[in-house]
Amino acid sequence: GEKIGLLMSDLRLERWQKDRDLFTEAAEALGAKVYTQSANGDVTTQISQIENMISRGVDVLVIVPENGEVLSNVLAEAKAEGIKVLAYDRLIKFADIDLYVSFDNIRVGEMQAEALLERVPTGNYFLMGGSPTDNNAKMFREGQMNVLQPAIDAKKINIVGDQWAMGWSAEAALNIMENGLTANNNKIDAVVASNDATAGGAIQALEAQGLDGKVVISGQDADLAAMRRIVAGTQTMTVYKPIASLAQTSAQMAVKLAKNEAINVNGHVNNSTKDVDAVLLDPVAVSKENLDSTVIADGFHSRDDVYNP
Amino acid sequence: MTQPLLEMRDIVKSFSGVRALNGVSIKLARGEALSICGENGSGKSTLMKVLSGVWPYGSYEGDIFFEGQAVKAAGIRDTEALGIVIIHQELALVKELSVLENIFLGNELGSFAKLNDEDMYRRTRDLLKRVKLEVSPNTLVRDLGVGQQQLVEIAKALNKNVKLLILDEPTSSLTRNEIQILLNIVHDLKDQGIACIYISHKLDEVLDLSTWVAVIRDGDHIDTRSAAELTQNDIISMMVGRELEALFPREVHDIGETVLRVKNAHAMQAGASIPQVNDVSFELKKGEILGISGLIGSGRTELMQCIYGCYDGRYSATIEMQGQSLTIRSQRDALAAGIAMVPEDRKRHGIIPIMGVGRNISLSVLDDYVTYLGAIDENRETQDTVDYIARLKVKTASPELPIKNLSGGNQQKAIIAKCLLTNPKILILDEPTRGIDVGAKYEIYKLMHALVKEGMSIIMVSSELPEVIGISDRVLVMHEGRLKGEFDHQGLTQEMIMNCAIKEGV
Amino acid sequence: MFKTIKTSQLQLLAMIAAMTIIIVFFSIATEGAFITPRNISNLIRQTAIVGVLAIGMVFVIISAEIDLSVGSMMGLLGGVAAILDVWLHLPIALTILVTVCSGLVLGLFNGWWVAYQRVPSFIVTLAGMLAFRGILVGLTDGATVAPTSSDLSIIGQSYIPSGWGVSVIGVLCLGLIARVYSRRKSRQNHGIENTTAKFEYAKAFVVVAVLLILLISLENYRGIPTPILIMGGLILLATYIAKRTAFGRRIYAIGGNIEAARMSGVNVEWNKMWVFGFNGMMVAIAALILTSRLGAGTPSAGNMAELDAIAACVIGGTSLAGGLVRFLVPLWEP
Amino acid sequence: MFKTIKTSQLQLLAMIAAMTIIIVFFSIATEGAFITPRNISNLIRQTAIVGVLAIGMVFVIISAEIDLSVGSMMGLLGGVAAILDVWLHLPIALTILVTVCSGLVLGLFNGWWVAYQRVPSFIVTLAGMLAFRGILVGLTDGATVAPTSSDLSIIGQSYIPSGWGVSVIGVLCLGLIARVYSRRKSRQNHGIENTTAKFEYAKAFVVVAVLLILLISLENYRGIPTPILIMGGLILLATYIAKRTAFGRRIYAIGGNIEAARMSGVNVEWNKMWVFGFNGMMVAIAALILTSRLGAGTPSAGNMAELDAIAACVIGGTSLAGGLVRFLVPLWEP
Ligand SMILES: Nc1ncnc2c1ncn2[C@@H]1O[C@H](COP(=O)(O)OP(=O)(O)OP(=O)(O)O)[C@@H](O)[C@H]1O
Ligand SMILES: Nc1ncnc2c1ncn2[C@@H]1O[C@H](COP(=O)(O)OP(=O)(O)OP(=O)(O)O)[C@@H](O)[C@H]1O
Ligand SMILES: [Mg+2]
Ligand SMILES: [Mg+2]
Repeated sequence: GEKIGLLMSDLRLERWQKDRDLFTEAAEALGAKVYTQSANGDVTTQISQIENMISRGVDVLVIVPENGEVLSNVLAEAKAEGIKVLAYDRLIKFADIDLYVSFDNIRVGEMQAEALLERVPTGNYFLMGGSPTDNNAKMFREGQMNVLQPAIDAKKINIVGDQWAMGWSAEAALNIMENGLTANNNKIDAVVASNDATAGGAIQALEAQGLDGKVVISGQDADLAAMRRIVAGTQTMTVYKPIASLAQTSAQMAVKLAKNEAINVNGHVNNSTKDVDAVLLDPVAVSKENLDSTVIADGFHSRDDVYNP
Repeated sequence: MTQPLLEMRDIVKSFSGVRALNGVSIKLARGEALSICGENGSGKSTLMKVLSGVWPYGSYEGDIFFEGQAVKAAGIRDTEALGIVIIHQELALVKELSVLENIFLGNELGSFAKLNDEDMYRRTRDLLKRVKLEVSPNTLVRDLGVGQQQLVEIAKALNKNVKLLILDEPTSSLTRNEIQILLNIVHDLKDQGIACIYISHKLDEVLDLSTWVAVIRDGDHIDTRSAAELTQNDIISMMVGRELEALFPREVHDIGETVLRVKNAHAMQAGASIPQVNDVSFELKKGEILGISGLIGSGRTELMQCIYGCYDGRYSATIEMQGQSLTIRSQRDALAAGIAMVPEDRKRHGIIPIMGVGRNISLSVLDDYVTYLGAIDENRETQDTVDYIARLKVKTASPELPIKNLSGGNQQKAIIAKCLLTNPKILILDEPTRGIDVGAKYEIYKLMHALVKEGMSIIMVSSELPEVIGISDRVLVMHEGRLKGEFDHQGLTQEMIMNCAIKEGV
Repeated sequence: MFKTIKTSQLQLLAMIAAMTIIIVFFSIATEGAFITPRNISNLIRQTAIVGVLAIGMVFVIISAEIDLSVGSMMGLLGGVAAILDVWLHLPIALTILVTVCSGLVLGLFNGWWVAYQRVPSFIVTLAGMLAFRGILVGLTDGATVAPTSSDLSIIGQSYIPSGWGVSVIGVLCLGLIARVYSRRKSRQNHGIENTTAKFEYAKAFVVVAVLLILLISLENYRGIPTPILIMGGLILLATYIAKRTAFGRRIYAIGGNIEAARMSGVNVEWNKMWVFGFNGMMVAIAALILTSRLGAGTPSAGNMAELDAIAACVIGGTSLAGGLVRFLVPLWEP
Repeated sequence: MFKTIKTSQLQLLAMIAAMTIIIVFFSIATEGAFITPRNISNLIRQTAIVGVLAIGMVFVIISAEIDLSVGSMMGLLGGVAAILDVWLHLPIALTILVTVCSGLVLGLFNGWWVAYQRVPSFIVTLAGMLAFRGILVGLTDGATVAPTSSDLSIIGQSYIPSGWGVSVIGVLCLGLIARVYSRRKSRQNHGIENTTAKFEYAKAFVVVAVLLILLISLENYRGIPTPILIMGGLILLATYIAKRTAFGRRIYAIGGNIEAARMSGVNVEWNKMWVFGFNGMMVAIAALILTSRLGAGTPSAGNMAELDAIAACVIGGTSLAGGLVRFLVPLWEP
């Protein structure tokens, strides 16, 4: 069958382990063989792994780039060998890639901000960004600001803090939130957290002040811990990106690329080299109300896990 | 004295308020040798460190003139450029480098980009021949014994452009033969018009070599006199401030039955199959001082290490103590069995430099002071260490002073105190009086006699023949790892020991 | 008869000066927010984890070794604590016990390789750094283990009730003054000259003053944070071990000159192994505080924490060269 | 006349055995993919960056210091190179020159603090680690600087044309044998006893054979990768400095016994500072290779690379204690 090289940025996180399992399952069901490697968050390791995949003679490279801007040289080599490249979830810039499959990251940021604004139309907002070196973190912020800016201009809401949590670390978020609460005398009504890990850290700080459940806070990834917090009422929402559909779509596309079959795309994204064919999937905003019909119905988490920790 | 080569005037040097030198002046002309005598800690090394620039200009008071010029050295390189070369009391060799590399360190031959190893090799070989050291220039210094290292130091000094050579206790780790070699070298240098400053506790050498003898006591300059008009006893009384009745107090010991029996000791050099100790058996009796003599490298230290369980190559020995057979696999086993050892290489095996004197002394017996919760009873500990500091007359500003700041001789006394505190049945002393002044030596000898009277047994390895003869009840002589002879002290002479130590065959 | 050495006066002044500068600088930089009681409480609470790690690391460094695995080990042990609490619902006491024992075992394991197998500690703990992180990911499948029970939260997030705090600090201050007094007494008995009484009491007074100011600020917010109390207790314990026990003395000797220590009958291997064991327990306690603070065990927890811990030690005065400076907290030197 | 020691025979055997085992193991584990020429080319290309860092680090470690800042410094210098190339469009030669000089300056700066200000290298370079990373983020605003020019790509991604490679290796092999011969000759002339001719030539033969096998595999793919050629050249240079110059010898002395070195009139401070300077240049070269490979300067580049470099040194035989083992590449010992 077709050989697919799956290059993950960091398998140490729950999220990416799920991606790997779903992708491998779907691709092998289509008769392909998948080789997986994880760069554990290091760009040079990832490049080496791509080179090793090329010398293994794979047909398609499916890459979750650790840093999407540094793969131009190594992908030029892949191209020279006639290997197809699919950017998975994160865009790869400055390189001639064949396909980009992802959720719309700006849309994720918009959903987060919309959910909060709906519940707290006026008040003090605290922005808890993701890792300052992650391009996606900036796209989330862009989406958030798309929604928040009109309210700021209308003086309805007030941004009282704007910080980035290095490495998406919960501990960093906890310290940032503690200091933020101190600086504002606890007068914070909403926290725009970009993912569930940082939301978890921030909620610990809120809880210490008895503010958990009173301050609205967003998230992303639909981690199990976050689902439980949503049930408990301490986290307002998370953005669920049905990873299953991302993984399965990508697997199908990868096999098609390998077989040189035509692909239905629903958009184009410019990556500074060309307009890349893209398949952009829709994320889902999840709150207490719709969690049964989305996350649990999809089998992403079991009902038991979520409701009976 | 016409134009003196060197003049030091009223040198004062203090360490954090304590005066180590209190206005010392010396003078020296070309071709002369000046000996500096004084008790341990009297300030001899400090004076030489001032002269050689280790303590830079400004950190002391007083003036130094060399060849009529005032010397204001910022470091040792400045004085070396003038032709003042010093061999320090504590060896200053890099153990990881070879003999050749050490000798030329800082003065490498060749251009910036490329060393001239061939020339350096040839010169090193000549220098080694001159100091009669038979090792390859490429041997690593760490593989040499202390005495051999001392010879390398001398070769290194000879390699420099020297006008004034300072030797700070060069012979403390040498045996008679090497001392003779060294003395000859110094005589040669004098004849060539080179001046020497010589520091030693061995007064016969002092009188043999020097033109002048200067005596320092507690940092005070006592007097400088022509060597010709002095006897050993004059020097001693100037140093100590009183007369000593005899250099080696002889006392009759009440020798009992055998306490230690060593059978068939063998030791192989680490990483090779050259025997260092070859089938040695001997006995030690209760209340006896057993002297062990021999040339450097004859394996005496190794034999002691086998007994103390710290030889780091392959070795085997059957050891019986009071009739019971013992297995000693480590220093701890030895200490537990009642054997203590004062090691030969003080700096490497003896002291914990940054720890206080008192804590160094109590290190081996910490368990005795442990009360509740693993805590040390500091009261009792301080009591004991202060006692021993007083008993052995260790000269220190405080028991809390890091031991590295003590003079060499006083460090040695502190290590002996450490061993005594373990209250051993058998005390092994490897070169116990190395670098110790006559007064202190006398004290140590008296102490040894007192200990033996209390029922302790002592093994003393020593390269000083008068000491071996003067103190021991019985003397063993080693040669190339084998036991070559056994003598009673009665009627024993230095010649008898030397003959036995050098002679090949049975 | 003897004199004491007097470098510590300078040290004291330097510390006071440094503290003043830092406080003034941050007060200006944050327009006064820095010296609010709440912010002081935050600040010292946030240093508790690194502080506890540094306590163990100091011992390792004094014995002239290094431990690069503490960050990963803290992550792993934090994960273990979370699993015990969240998945297995063990009672809190058991969770603490198992975690601390695991820390001890991991530490001893590191130490065994270093001491008995003579593998350089750098290599052993570098391997540990990778391995522990790997085990953590394996155990949790990369997932965040949450939410922890409210019992576990006490360790990292609670405060000591007012009255208690006052008494703890009171006892500390009295103890300190008593110790200064008894030490002077014993020195006098042995004929060692004392530094001037004025100076020693001035020093003790500064310590008492700092403690009281801290206490007042903390009481003004919510009381003494539990992790700070834990750290304080551990510092006292560590100071005690380092300065008053045979174990501490021996470690110091090993770091100073390992061969001489061996010649003096110190069981070098055993003591070294236990240094790592002790370090492991400290890491476990830090891990418990971390998990309690985060309310979760996460696979990336403790990343790079080894560097913070080492930096804290080095800046706090332990020299990497081993055993050069002996005090974790110079102010505590009595 | 004198004897030479023959431990190196064992060393040689051990190395050959270790290499064989590794090759066999990986060949099986990867179903034969391991020993394809292409994979060999990949493998040694991927070690080039750490290799170059390790060359500089070896000198630092031999002088009994440590440099924790190399990872951040490599990131910063890589960023500088990318900025020069991408934003300022400087010609490649100028980019290289400016980067290497910046490396030298940063290294000397570290070294100045260590040598003349006597701040422990651990602290200086830990501060450097944080500062350099901060400067990099400041310079680039946390963004990736890309794409680099095709000229810059040559450094990290190109191959030496076939003919050239053969001649380079050929010259190396001839040079090696000539050196063995001339050394034997000169030893004979000076009456130094030689190891048996058989052994010396056998050693040279093994080296030649390994080089040739490598050459053949590499030629079978695309030729010798440029970064490997750079690394090889630097290893030769470093070996030369370490073994044949006064600077190298003095560094050993400083690492072995700094007091003795000072007593022997070695300018300890100057030499130490230049060790860091040399290290800085090596970091700059590694940074150029890195940026060229990435085709970009990124703020996270070189993260943790200091640990890899130190590990490579430690495993490669330099003792952390400094100067215990003197061979950078045991096989190259002539
Ligand atoms: N760096 C130092 N700090 C503090 N005190 C010192 C230092 N160096 C030497 N001393 C003290 O200065 C005094 C003189 O020491 P010095 O080494 O000159 O004695 P010495 O005459 O050479 O003795 P020895 O015969 O034992 O070698 C001693 O009391 C010693 O403790
Ligand atoms: N680590 C070593 N490697 C190689 N040779 C060594 C080593 N240690 C000692 N030697 C050699 O072993 C021999 C015996 O050494 P040692 O000096 O300990 O004997 P000794 O009889 O105690 O002499 P002394 O105490 O008078 O110096 C010497 O020739 C010395 O060079
Ligand atoms: Mg002296
Ligand atoms: Mg000996």
